[in-house]
Amino acid sequence: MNPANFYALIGIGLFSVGLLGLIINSHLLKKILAINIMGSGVFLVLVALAKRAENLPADPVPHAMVITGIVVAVSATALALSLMLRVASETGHATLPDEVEK
Amino acid sequence: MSSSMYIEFISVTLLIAVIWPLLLSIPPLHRRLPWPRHLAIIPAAVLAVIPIDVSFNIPWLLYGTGFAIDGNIRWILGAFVVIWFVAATISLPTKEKSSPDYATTLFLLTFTGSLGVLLTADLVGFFSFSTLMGYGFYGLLIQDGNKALLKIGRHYLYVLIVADIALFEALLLVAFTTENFQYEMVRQTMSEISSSPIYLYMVLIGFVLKAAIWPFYFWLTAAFNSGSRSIALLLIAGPITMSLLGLLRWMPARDDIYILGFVMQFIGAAAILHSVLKILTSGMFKQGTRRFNTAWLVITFTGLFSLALGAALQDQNLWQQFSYLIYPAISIFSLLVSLLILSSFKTHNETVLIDNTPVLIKNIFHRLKEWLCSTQQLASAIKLTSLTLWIKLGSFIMKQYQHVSSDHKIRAFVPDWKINITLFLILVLAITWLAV
Amino acid sequence: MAIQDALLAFPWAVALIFLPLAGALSCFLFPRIIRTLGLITSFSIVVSVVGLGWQLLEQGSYRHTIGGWSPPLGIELYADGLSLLMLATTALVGFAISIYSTAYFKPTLAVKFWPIWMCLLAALNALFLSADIFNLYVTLELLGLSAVALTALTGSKEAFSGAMRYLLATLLASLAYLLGVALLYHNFGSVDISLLAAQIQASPAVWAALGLMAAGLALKTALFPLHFWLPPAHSSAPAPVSALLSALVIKASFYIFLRLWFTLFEPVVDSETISTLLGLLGCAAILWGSIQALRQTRLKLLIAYSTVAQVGYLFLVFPLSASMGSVAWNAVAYLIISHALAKSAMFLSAGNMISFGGHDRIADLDRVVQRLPLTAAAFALAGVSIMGIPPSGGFIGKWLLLEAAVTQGQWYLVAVMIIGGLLAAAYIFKVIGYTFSPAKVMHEAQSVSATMQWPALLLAIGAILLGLLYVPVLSMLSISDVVIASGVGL
Amino acid sequence: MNWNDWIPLLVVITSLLPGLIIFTLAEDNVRARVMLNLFGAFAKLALVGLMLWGVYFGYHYETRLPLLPNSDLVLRAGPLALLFVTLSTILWLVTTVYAIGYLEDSPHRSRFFGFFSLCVTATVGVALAGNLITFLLFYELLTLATYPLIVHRGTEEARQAGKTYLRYTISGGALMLIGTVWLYSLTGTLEFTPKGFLSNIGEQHYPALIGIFALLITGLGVKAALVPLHGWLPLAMIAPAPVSALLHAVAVVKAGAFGIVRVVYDVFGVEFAAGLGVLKPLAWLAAFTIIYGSIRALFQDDLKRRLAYSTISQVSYIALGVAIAGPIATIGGVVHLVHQGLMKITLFFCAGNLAETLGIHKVSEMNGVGRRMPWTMAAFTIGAFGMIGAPPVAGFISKWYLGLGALNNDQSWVIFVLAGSSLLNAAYFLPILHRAWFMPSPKSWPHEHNFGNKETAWALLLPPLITAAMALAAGLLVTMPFSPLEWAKLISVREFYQP
Repeated sequence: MNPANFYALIGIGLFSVGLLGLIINSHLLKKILAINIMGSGVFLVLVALAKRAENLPADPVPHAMVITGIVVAVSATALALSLMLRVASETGHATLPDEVEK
Repeated sequence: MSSSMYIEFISVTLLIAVIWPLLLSIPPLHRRLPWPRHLAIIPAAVLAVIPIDVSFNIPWLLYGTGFAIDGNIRWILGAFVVIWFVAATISLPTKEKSSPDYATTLFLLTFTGSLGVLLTADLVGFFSFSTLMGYGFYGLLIQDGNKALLKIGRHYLYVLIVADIALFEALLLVAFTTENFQYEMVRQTMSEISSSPIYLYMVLIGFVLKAAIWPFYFWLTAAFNSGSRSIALLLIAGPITMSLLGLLRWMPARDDIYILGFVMQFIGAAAILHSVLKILTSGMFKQGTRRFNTAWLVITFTGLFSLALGAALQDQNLWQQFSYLIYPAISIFSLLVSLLILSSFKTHNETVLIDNTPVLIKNIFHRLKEWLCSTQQLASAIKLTSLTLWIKLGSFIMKQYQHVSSDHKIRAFVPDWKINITLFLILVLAITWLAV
Repeated sequence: MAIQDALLAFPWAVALIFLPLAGALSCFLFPRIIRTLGLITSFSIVVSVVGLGWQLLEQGSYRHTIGGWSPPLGIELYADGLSLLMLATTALVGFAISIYSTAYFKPTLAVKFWPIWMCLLAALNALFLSADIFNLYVTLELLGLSAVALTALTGSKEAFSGAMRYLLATLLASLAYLLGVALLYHNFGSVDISLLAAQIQASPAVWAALGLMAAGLALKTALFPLHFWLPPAHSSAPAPVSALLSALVIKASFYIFLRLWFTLFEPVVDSETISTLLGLLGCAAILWGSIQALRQTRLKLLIAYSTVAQVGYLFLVFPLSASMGSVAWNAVAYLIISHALAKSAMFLSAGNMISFGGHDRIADLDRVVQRLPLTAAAFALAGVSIMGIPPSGGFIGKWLLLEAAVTQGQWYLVAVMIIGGLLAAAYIFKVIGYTFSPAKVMHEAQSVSATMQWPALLLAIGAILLGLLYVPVLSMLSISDVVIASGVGL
Repeated sequence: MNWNDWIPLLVVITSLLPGLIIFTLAEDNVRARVMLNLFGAFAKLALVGLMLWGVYFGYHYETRLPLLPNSDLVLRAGPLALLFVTLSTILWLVTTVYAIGYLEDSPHRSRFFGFFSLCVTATVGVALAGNLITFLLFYELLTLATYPLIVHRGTEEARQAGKTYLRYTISGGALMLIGTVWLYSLTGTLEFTPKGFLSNIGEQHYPALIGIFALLITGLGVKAALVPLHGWLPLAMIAPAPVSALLHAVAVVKAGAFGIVRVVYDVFGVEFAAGLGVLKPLAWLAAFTIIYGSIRALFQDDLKRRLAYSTISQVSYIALGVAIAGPIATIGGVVHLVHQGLMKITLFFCAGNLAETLGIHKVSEMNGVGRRMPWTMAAFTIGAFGMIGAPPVAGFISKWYLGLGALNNDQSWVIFVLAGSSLLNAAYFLPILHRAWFMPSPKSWPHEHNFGNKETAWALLLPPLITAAMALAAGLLVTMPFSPLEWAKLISVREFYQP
C-alpha cells in the first residue's frame, strides 16, 4: 500500500462522495459543489498516480493535465453559478423543477 | 358478272348487314333518318334473297371469328327478316323526336345481336352476339315502363345471366380442348373427348333457359300474356329461334350419351304433355285465349325440338337423315307463330288465363328452403355455400330492383327469382356431381 | 503544379480549429458585422474541410503534430475517414445553420449567439481531429460548456432550467470520462489512442476505465436511461441551437465512444455481455423514445424524443459489430450523417413553423403545407429519412443494420428496428397530417423569410440524396491506416 | 456508353421532372402546368413506344446505378415491365387530361399535379424495377406520393382516411423490408430473374423461404387489397375522382398486384413456389377476396364505394391467375392487369362526371341519368359489362384465360369462383345500368352544373370515352399484334417458360 495508491483511493472516494452529493442534493449550489468535489477527486487520482515507482521521478504529464482540468473546472463552475443565479431569479428558488418526463 | 364477283359482293353485304344496324343504333344517326328500323333490315333482306353460299373469316376479330351463310341459314334468315320487318312496322316509335329515341336503339341492338348469332361461323362470335341480343332484348322488354313487362324483363335477365355463365363454362371447355371454334370442328372434337358430358350439360342448361324450354317457360307465357305484339314477335324471332339454332350449333354429334338424350326426350315429352293439357283445359282456340294458347304452342314446339334432339343424341343416323328438315321447320314455325300472334293480339281487352304452374313449383321450393334452413342450423359452418344465403342475396338484389316502382305486385315475384337462382345452383351441383 | 503542392501541404486540419476560434474572437470584436463574419467563418470551414478531404484522398490518413511536439507531451492532430466524415457533416450542417441563424436571431441575441456558436464549431472540429483521449476530454468539455451556454440563450425559465440540467449532466459525464483517462494513463503511460491500442491488454483498471468512460459518454449521448436531460434542453433552446445540439453535439460524444470502443476496448475486453447490454439499451431507447415522441403534443418535444430514439439506433452497432464488423460500421456511420442532416432539417423547419404560427402545438399546424410549402417539404423529407424509407440515408443505414442483424439471426434487433420505424412513421405523419388540415382556431401568421426556409429544405434534400451516394461516402469512410481486430477500417 | 442504357431512366424522369417543376409553379399558372404535364406524358409515351418496339424485337434496355453494396438501382424493361409501364403511361395521359378538367378552379392545383406526377413516377419505377430493392424503393415512394393526394381536400375525414392508408401501407412496407433483407441475407442477390433465383438454395432454408414469401406477399397484399388487408381502399374514396381513378386502375392497387406477379415469377419462380406449396394458399386467399369483395360491393349505395369493393374483387383475379401457376392462367392474370385498369378507370371517370356535373354520389340517385348524360353512361355501360365479363369487352378475355388456365392445371374449382363472381358482378352492376337507362329521371338533380348544350365539359367527357373504346378494342382486336393479350402471351413465353 504505497502512498500513491492511498491517495488514489482517497481520490476515488472523493469522486464517489461528490457523485452521492450530486444525486441526493436538490439545491443547485450544493450540486455544483458536489461536481467540484468530484473534480478534485479525479485530479487527486491523476496527480497521485503520476508516481509509478519509488525510485523514478514523477511523470510530469499528469500535472499538465490537472492544470488544464482545473482551468476547465473553473470555467465550468463559473458558468454553472451564473446559470444558477439566473434560474433562481427566474423561478424564485435555486432548484431544478423536478419535472417528470412528459 | 362473274360468280367470284358475286361472292365478293355477298361477303361485303354480309359484313354490312351486321355493321349497318349497329351504326344506325347510335341515336344521333338514326334520329336524322326516316324509318331507321326498316333501313337497318334491308341488307339482311338482300342476303336472304340472293342464293349464294359464302363464308369468310375475320382473323383479327376476337379469336378469329367469321361469317357464313348457306341454304339452311337462309331458311331461317328469310323468316327472320320478315318477322323483324313486321315488328319494326307495328312498333314504330310513338315518342316525340326531341328526346333521344332509345326504343329504336335497343331494337336495332337486338336486331344486330340476333342477326350476328345467325350469321357467325364460330362459337365465340355466337356467344358475343347472343349476349348483345340478350341484353338488348332485356332493354326492349322494360324500356316503356310497362309494369307487366318490367317483371318479365327481370325474369328474362336472371335467365340470361345464368344461361350466359353456363355457356361461358361450355366455351371454356371447348377452348380447353381445341383452338378452333368453327362449328364443325367443335362438333367433331367435342364428340371425341371424354370431358364433353359436362360441356353438353352446360350447353343444355344455357339454351334450355334461353329458349324457354319447359320447365323454364314462365317468362315466356308471361310475355305473351302481357299483350305487347311486337315483344311477342321479337321474342320468337330473336331469343327463341336463336337459342334453338344454338342448340343445333353447339350440340356435338355423338350418340353415346344416353343420359342426356333421355333427359332431353323427357323434357320434350313433358313439355308436350303439359302444354297439350293446358290448351285442352283452356278450351281450344276459342276467342280470348289465343295468346295464351300461342304461348303454349311455342312451348309445344320447343318440346318437340328437344325431343328430336334427344333422339338424335341417342341415334346418330336418325340425325343424319332428318337434320336437314330442322331449319325449314324452325323458319316455318316461327312464321306461323308470328301469324298467330298478329291475329290474336288484336283485341286488347281479353281475359288472361292465370297460369298456375309456377305456384306449384313455388311450393316445392318453399319446402326446399325450409328444409335448408333446418339443416343450416346443423351446419352453419358451410353458410356461404348454403343456398339460403344465395337466396337472401337474391332477395336483396330484388330489393334493389324494387326501387323501380313501389308496386306491390313486383314483390310477388321474389319466389320466381329464387327459383332461377336456386335452379342454377342445383344444376351446378348436379354437374359437378356428374363431373366427379 | 506548385499551387497544388502548396494546397496539399497546407495544414487544413489546423485551419479547421483555428478559423472558428478566430471567427469567435472577431465576432466579439466587431458585433456590427457579426452575421457576415459568422457566415464567412463557417464557409471557410467548409472550404478547409474540402481541402482536408482532398489531402486525405491524396495521402491517406493524416497526422500533424502541433509545434513539432510529438506525443505524449505534444498535441497531435489525426484525421482519417471517420473524422473526415464527421468534419464534413459538421461543416455542412454548421453552414446551413449559420445561414438560417442570420435571419433567425434578432441583433440582441445574435451578439450572444455567434461567438458561442463559433466556439462550439471550434470544439467540434478539434474533437474530431484530436487523437488522444485527454484532448478529447478537453474538447468535450469545451463543447459541453458552449452547448449549455447556447441552450440558455433564449433566457426563458424553461431554457435556464433545461440548460442547468444539461450542464450538470455534461459535467458529471466528462468527469467520469476524465477518471477513465486517468486510469488508462496510469496503466499504459500514454494518452495517444494509437499508442494505447498498441499496448493495451485486459486488466481490472481497463475494465474500470471502460465502465467510467462508457457511462460518461452514454450520458452525453443521452442513451436511454440517461436521456433525461435531453428533451427539456433541446426543446427549450432556440431552433438553430436545438438543431445543432441534436445533429452534432451528441454525435461528438458518440464519435468518441465509437473510437474508443473499436480501437481500445473491444479487442481486449470480453465485450460480449457489454455490447449486448448496449444493444438492449439501444432497443429500449428506440421503443421508449418513439413512444414518448408519439405522445407529445408540442412539435419540438416530439422531435427531441425522436432524437432519443435515433440515438438508440446508433447503439445497435455494438452487438452487431461482433462478426459483421464492416457492415455495422458503415451502417452506423451512415446513420450518424443522415440523422445529423435530417434532424437539423426537422428542427429548423420546426423553428419556421413556430415563428410562423407563434406556437408549436401540433394539432394547430394550420395548413402549413400550402402556406409554408418549403418548410413542410423539408419536414416531410427529413421525416422520410428518419423513418428509414427509401430512398434516403436513413434507409441505407437501417438496411445495413438489418442485414447485419438478420445474418447473425438477432431477430429481436430486427423486430425492434422495424417497430421503431413504424412508430417513427406514426409520429411524423401525425405532424404531416395536421399540416394539411385547417386548425380549429385561426392564428395570425407571420411571414417567414426564404433564408430560413431554404437551409432546412436543403438539409432535408441532402438527407434524401445521401441514399443515392452510398459509394462515395463509403470510399470516404474507408480512408484509414489502422486495421483493428474486428476488421473495421479506421 | 450505349444509349439504350439510359432510356429506362429517362422514362422515369419524364414524369419526375415535370412534377418537381410543377411544385414551383404559381397557382394560377395554368398554361405552363398543362404544358408541362402533357409534354411529360407524351415524351414518356414516345419513349415507351420505342422500348415496346425494341423489346418486341429482342433489344435490351437496362439502367444500372450504384445504390447499395452489390445491389444496384436497376431499371430494366422486360416484357412484363413494359406491359405495366405502357398501361400507366397511357392512363396517366388520359387521367391528366381528365384531372385538368376536373380540378377547374379548385385550390392547390400545383400541389396536386406535382404529387400526381410523382405518383406516376413511382408507378413507372415499380414497373421497371429490376431487382427487389429497387422495387421496394419505388414502392415506398408510391406510398409517400399518394398520401398527399388522399388528404388533398384537407378535411378531417380526409386526414383520417390518410391515416388509415398509411397504417396499412407503411406496415406493409415494413414487412416487405424484413422479407427483402432476409432474402438478401440468404441469397446475397435480389436481381429479378426469370424462373426465380432461389432454385439452388438448400433444403434447410425452405421454412425460411416460406416465411419470406409470407412476408413479401403480405406486404404486397396490403396495396393489392387482398382481404383482410383491404380496409384502406374504400376509405381512400375521399380523394378527388382522378386520384381514385389512378389509384384503382394503375397506381397503388396495381403496384401491389404487379409486385405479387414479380415475387412469384421473378423471385421465387413458379415451379419453385408451387413446390414450396405457397401458391395454393395464395390462390384460396385470392378466390375468397374475389367473392368477398363482390358481396360487399352489393351492399354499397355510394357509387364510388361500390366501385372500390369491385376493385378489391377484380384485382384479385391477377393474384389468382398467378397463383394457379400455369402458362395460360398467367396470361389471364397478366392481361387482366391491363384490362381491369382500362375498365375500372372508365368507371371511375364516369362516377367523377356524375359527381361533378350533377352532384350524384349515390346509386339511388342515378335514376334516368342515362337520358341526361348518354355518352358518359354509355362508357359506364361498356365498363360495367366488361367487369361482368360479357363479350366482347376486355373483361371477357381475362376471365376466359383464367378459366382456361384453371382447367389446364385441373383446378376446376376456380371455374365456380369465376362463375360466382360474374353472377355477383352482374348483380351489382346491372341495377345501376337499369336505373340509369330505364327509370324516369327526377325533376331536378342534386347539384347540377350547366355546360350549355353539351352534357359535360370536353375534358371530362373524352377520357372515359377513350378508355371505354380501349377496353372494347382490347376485347375485339384481341389477336392483333401488340394487343395486351399478345403481349401477355409474349411474357408468358419469354419470362416464364423459356429454358
